[in-house]
Amino acid sequence: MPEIFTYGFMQRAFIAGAIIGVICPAIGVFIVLRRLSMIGDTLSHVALAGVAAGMLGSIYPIYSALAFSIAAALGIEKLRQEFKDYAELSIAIMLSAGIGLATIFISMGKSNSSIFSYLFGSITLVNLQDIRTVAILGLIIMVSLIFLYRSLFYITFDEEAARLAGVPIKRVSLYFNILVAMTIAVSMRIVGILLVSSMMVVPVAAGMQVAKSFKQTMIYSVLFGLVAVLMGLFISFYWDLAPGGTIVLSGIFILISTLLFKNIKLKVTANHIKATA
Amino acid sequence: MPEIFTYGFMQRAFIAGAIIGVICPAIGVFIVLRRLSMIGDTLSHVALAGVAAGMLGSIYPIYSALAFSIAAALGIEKLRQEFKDYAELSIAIMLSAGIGLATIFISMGKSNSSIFSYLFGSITLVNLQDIRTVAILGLIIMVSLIFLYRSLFYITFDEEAARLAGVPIKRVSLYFNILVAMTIAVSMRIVGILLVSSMMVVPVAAGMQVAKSFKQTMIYSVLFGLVAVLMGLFISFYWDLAPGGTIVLSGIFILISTLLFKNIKLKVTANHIKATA
Amino acid sequence: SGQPAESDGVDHPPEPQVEKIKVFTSFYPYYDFALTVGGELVEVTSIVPASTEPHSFEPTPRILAELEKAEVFIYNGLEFEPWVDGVLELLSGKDIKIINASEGLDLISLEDHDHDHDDHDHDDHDHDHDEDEDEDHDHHHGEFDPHIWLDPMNAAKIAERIKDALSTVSSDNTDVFEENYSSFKAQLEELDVAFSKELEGIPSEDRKIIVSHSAFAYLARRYGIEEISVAGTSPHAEPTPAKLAELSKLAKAYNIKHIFFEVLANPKTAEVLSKEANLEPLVLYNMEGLTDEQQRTGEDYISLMYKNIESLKKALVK
Amino acid sequence: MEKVIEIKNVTFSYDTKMVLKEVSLEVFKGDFIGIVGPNGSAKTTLIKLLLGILEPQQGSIQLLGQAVKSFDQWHRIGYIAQKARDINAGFPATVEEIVAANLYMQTKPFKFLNKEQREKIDEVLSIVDMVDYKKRLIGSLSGGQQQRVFIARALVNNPELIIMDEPLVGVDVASQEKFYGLMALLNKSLGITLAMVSHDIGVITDKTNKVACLGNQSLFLHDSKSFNQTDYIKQVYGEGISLLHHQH
Amino acid sequence: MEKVIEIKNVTFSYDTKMVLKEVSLEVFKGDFIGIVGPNGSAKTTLIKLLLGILEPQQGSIQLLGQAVKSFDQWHRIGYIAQKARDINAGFPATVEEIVAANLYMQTKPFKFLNKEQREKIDEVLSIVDMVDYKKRLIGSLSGGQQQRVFIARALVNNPELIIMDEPLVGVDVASQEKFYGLMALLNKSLGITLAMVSHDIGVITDKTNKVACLGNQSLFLHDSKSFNQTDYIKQVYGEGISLLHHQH
Ligand SMILES: Nc1ncnc2c1ncn2[C@@H]1O[C@H](COP(=O)(O)OP(=O)(O)OP(=O)(O)O)[C@@H](O)[C@H]1O
Ligand SMILES: Nc1ncnc2c1ncn2[C@@H]1O[C@H](COP(=O)(O)OP(=O)(O)OP(=O)(O)O)[C@@H](O)[C@H]1O
Ligand SMILES: [Mg+2]
Ligand SMILES: [Mg+2]
Ligand SMILES: [Zn+2]
Repeated sequence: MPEIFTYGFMQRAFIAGAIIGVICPAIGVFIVLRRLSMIGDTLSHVALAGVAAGMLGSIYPIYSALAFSIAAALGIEKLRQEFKDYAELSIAIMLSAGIGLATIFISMGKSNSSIFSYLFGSITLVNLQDIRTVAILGLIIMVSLIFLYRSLFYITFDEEAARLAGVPIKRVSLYFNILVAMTIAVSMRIVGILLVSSMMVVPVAAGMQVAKSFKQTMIYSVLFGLVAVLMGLFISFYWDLAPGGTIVLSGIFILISTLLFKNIKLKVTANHIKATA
Repeated sequence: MPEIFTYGFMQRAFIAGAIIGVICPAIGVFIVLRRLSMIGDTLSHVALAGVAAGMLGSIYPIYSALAFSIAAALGIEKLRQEFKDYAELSIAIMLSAGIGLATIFISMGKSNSSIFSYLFGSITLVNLQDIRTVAILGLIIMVSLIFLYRSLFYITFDEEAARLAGVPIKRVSLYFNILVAMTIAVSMRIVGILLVSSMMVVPVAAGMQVAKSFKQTMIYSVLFGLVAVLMGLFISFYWDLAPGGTIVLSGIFILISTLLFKNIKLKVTANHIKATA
Repeated sequence: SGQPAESDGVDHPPEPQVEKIKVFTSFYPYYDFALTVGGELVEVTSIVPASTEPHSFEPTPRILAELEKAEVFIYNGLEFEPWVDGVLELLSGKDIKIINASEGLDLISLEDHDHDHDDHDHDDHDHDHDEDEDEDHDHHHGEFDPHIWLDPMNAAKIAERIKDALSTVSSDNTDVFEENYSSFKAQLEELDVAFSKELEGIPSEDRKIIVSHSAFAYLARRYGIEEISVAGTSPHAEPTPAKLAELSKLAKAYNIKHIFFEVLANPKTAEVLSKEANLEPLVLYNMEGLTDEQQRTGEDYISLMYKNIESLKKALVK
Repeated sequence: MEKVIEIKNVTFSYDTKMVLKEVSLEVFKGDFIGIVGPNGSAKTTLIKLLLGILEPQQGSIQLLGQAVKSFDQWHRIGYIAQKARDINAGFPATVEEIVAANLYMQTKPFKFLNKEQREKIDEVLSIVDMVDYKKRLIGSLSGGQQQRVFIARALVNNPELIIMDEPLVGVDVASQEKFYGLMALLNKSLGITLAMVSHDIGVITDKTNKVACLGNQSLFLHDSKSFNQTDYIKQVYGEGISLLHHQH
Repeated sequence: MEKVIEIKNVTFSYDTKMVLKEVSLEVFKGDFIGIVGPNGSAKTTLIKLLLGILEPQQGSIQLLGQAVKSFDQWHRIGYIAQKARDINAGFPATVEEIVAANLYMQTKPFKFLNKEQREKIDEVLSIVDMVDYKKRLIGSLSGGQQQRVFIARALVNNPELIIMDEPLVGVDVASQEKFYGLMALLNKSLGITLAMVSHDIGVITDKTNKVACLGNQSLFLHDSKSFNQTDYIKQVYGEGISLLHHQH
């Protein structure tokens, strides 16, 4: 057995990473196509406000963070209706509100430096309990996605037409938003916010480069997500680098490869046509 | 003179706030309409990577932060061409890359908790030197915006058509991106990143609710930006709250007011029509 | 001194004849020191309440307005409080005694502190930090480990400067401050002796502790302990897997049985290592802040330091 | 006869601008109604009201005997929007996936498309001559090709009523021909009710049995046979304008 | 005569799909050329090549005597895109602001519009009958109204060559009539060269002097007078299809 697998924490990292590497891109495809790419970043800042509020009100901070995140996700949906043509604006507004509240709560005292420990996890630090949580979350998400696949696809492509085709758009959107908020609030504490929010975006962007249908986009995104996690963990272990960052940069590396691959393919075809024409 | 104006630091806060309250929404109108609302957040995270890199390479961190921000702004522009139909995706990718690098650099040691001090300023702690910097930056930005107003408007509305109308879109985009990166990198250390990135978005969103033309959007956004700063500083002083967060929440308050105002206006007209019809 | 009743100045009936000296400190330890030295003659305010996470902390205008009336201001320096530059500027030119606690102390540079765990040559911890080759001040930012207050003798030096400052502000009460200071100093010396004595006789190869975040370099240096930290001085830095693996190997190699974590920091690192290398977790207080619990039970610098001795003893005495 | 659409005294305004004033309209099962009128005469607005996308300030609208507000049988209605082509060109979905999406009510969550459904998709795609493009990404099609995909999507559910807002915009002559052939088939043989907005007055009066003229906030319903195009043009656009398509 | 457009042996493919093969075309000053062809016959592609939005894999293209690659006098060319209406409906700009934007080359950075320019804007807006909508937000206009604004925008610069990709899509009859009247004026009196894609074969052959037929990766140039519509339809779409607009 190679050294990397002899450590319990690395074994756990591989398991947790594989789960995150599958669920985040799967849910991320819908997030990106709904133009909510930055929702991870926003919800994590809102969660910070939630933790601070929990500390102020002597509520268990994880609960208040979760409550804040879900409220924010619903708020974003509401704002999205006001800013139909600029979906990402609703995210930016919620981000501002989130950090604004967080700084005020923090300056009101009580919250201490442990506030950040509620936000930052690390993939190498997960324990069995964490894996169980992530696995359950993953299961809920995967089942929901299979169940909602068609309706989410339609809503994402064309909300109006989806409504007319009989998709209960309000309910589906609501459920999806809660799912996203839960994913972020729960898993950021376990594997770190960087990993969750990046995994929702970077593999999807890479997948969109090579896919020739929506289904393929889904498959490639998940595949790239998995590869990024595995590659990142290996590199991180053998080159002594921070695991979260390394996984994300592996994802970026995959993305750049797909971009190059696509552009080179275009060039080659062009030359081929030139040569044969 | 009311108590609030007797303090030198409040006087300086009002001056710096007024400048930020004008330049950020002015530049923000173009940012929001180009669908880059989250660029502030992304560039600040990239700047963090820059600071960490500077510490590793023994370069003065402010310079490396600025260099990283500008490189990121240009990278976003490049990615935007690959993801034409999902402009905000380029922002999300750059954010991931930024934090990814930052965590790796930070874990490579040397840098310590002081790294964050390069990102956070506070509007109540600006000195005369800071005000001079912000004022010069503000001047550069305002002159640039007046100079580029027409071309930016056209590029933002319809890039292809702008090119055909003779707008040098590459050069204008480049210059604009550098301007944005500079604004963020320079002012975040002075007044805090929260203020800079929120002021670029929230007043613009409010302005878009009431404006009836592009020019009005510009005017209202700046107006709302100014009001948010003044209101925020007053409230922060008299209610003893963190100034940055209070200013941002004042902006959010203005935004919600415009949204309500608009919806109520619609309702009233509707009822009026019902009554007279 | 530093008993619960005293550390909570609010409980005292106001003594009308004495105008209390307004002292502002950046965060907890200096609050404790100032209150101990000043006693009933001072009114101490900690700007960062119970050590809120310092990097996102923004002082409110109210506290800045009050700060303008301050007579003494004490802060740590070494970039520990990012907002302090602005505050100092605000106070410049005012008639106020400013104490930069880290000034004049023997500082530990972060570069030395960046342990190379492959060669464990302890002697390099005894080298003289005064020979500070690098005088380039442009380049000063964050070069030194800021956790100075965890060396009791540093605490004594800082307390002395607080005493001097208070005496200048209120020369009538010099005697009181002198007296408070000497009793505090005595306590600190007692503490110092306790540390040395309790850890006496431990062979140098056993004087190794693993901590979750590197906050104990000064304490470690003073008592000839080697601090091996999982994360750097930035609490957000993620431990690398290689580092975790190395630490677990080290723990086995040196027969280390315990890992220290701080109440205010992420306990997960400690948890993982304790599993991986079979380490028992112990708490070591860094006093960047007090928890609600600690405030309620009236803990302070001295009492928590004694708890640290107990923990260290448990880990080091085999 | 069964009323498929019933609009009663509907008034609608955008902000302060009234675009429809006490408009009424009845469409019966088997009708093919053409909706004509100058740009900005509220044709699209009328359709959006029909579909519940907009709500009238006054009056009532019923679809298939049910109030639009509480209508929930949208799968019985096919719709082709004027702005259907305003989709994000980068959206990674194939023609087939988009058409299949409209089968939402007929597919169980965990099931793939069955053979019958796949055949149905092929059928509607061949009606619009796009079977060969089944696996292509929507963004890689020409403007007219995209429009045809949306026509196919509206047909896939075997709707009882099809509402079309300028469906033939940018569609080439041969396909238009084919489309009208299909409409006649649907309308006459299958009894499907059709409502279609068009600027092609000549063709629309020829193909439909009723024409609704919009203009000046009002709606006038004509029988197609008695509908006099030249009169209409004069009335709506003023004297001196001849019907373009009849000039050459 | 002066060549306004010169396409020589141009070949273009999307990915592996060739859509134009060794196509050549010359358009002279004063020509009004119609470009016709079924959906997907590369009409829009040809225009994008002309405007340098796409680059040919082979062959050369010249505009006003200059290679497109290095062309820099875009203000001499007006363009109405097929997708012009795909603008963000929420963009807060008025009709006037959008038309004025095209005056970019004529306005100094720090100057407001002068009287002459404002009059020019009014002029082009009245050509498309949209003066009353000058202060309206673009997103609050009907589909056809938006299209008219983009026509006005193309005209505001007094271009020497106007390239139009289905500009009349969704525009009502009266405005179409008016538009063709204007085109005749621009073309005949002012000598402006026009190139226009349309599916309205009947009208286009009537109004233009040349017709370029696209199909099967090739381009055939006809003189409008000798262009036989029925033959064309048969040739391109096959037998059995009659010209729709001539049916009734
Ligand atoms: N969202 C809106 N806000 C304000 N006014 C609007 C809005 N949408 C449409 N209008 C106005 O309402 C009127 C009717 O618009 P509608 O889109 O229904 O016209 P239409 O008959 O479909 O025109 P077209 O033939 O151009 O498609 C127009 O004058 C238009 O300017
Ligand atoms: N971005 C693209 N990627 C791949 N193929 C494309 C792309 N754009 C167009 N095509 C294909 O190239 C061919 C020509 O497209 P083009 O848009 O030029 O047609 P057109 O003649 O303008 O059609 P229409 O009348 O429908 O507007 C079509 O078969 C289309 O599917
Ligand atoms: Mg319409
Ligand atoms: Mg086309
Ligand atoms: Zn610390």
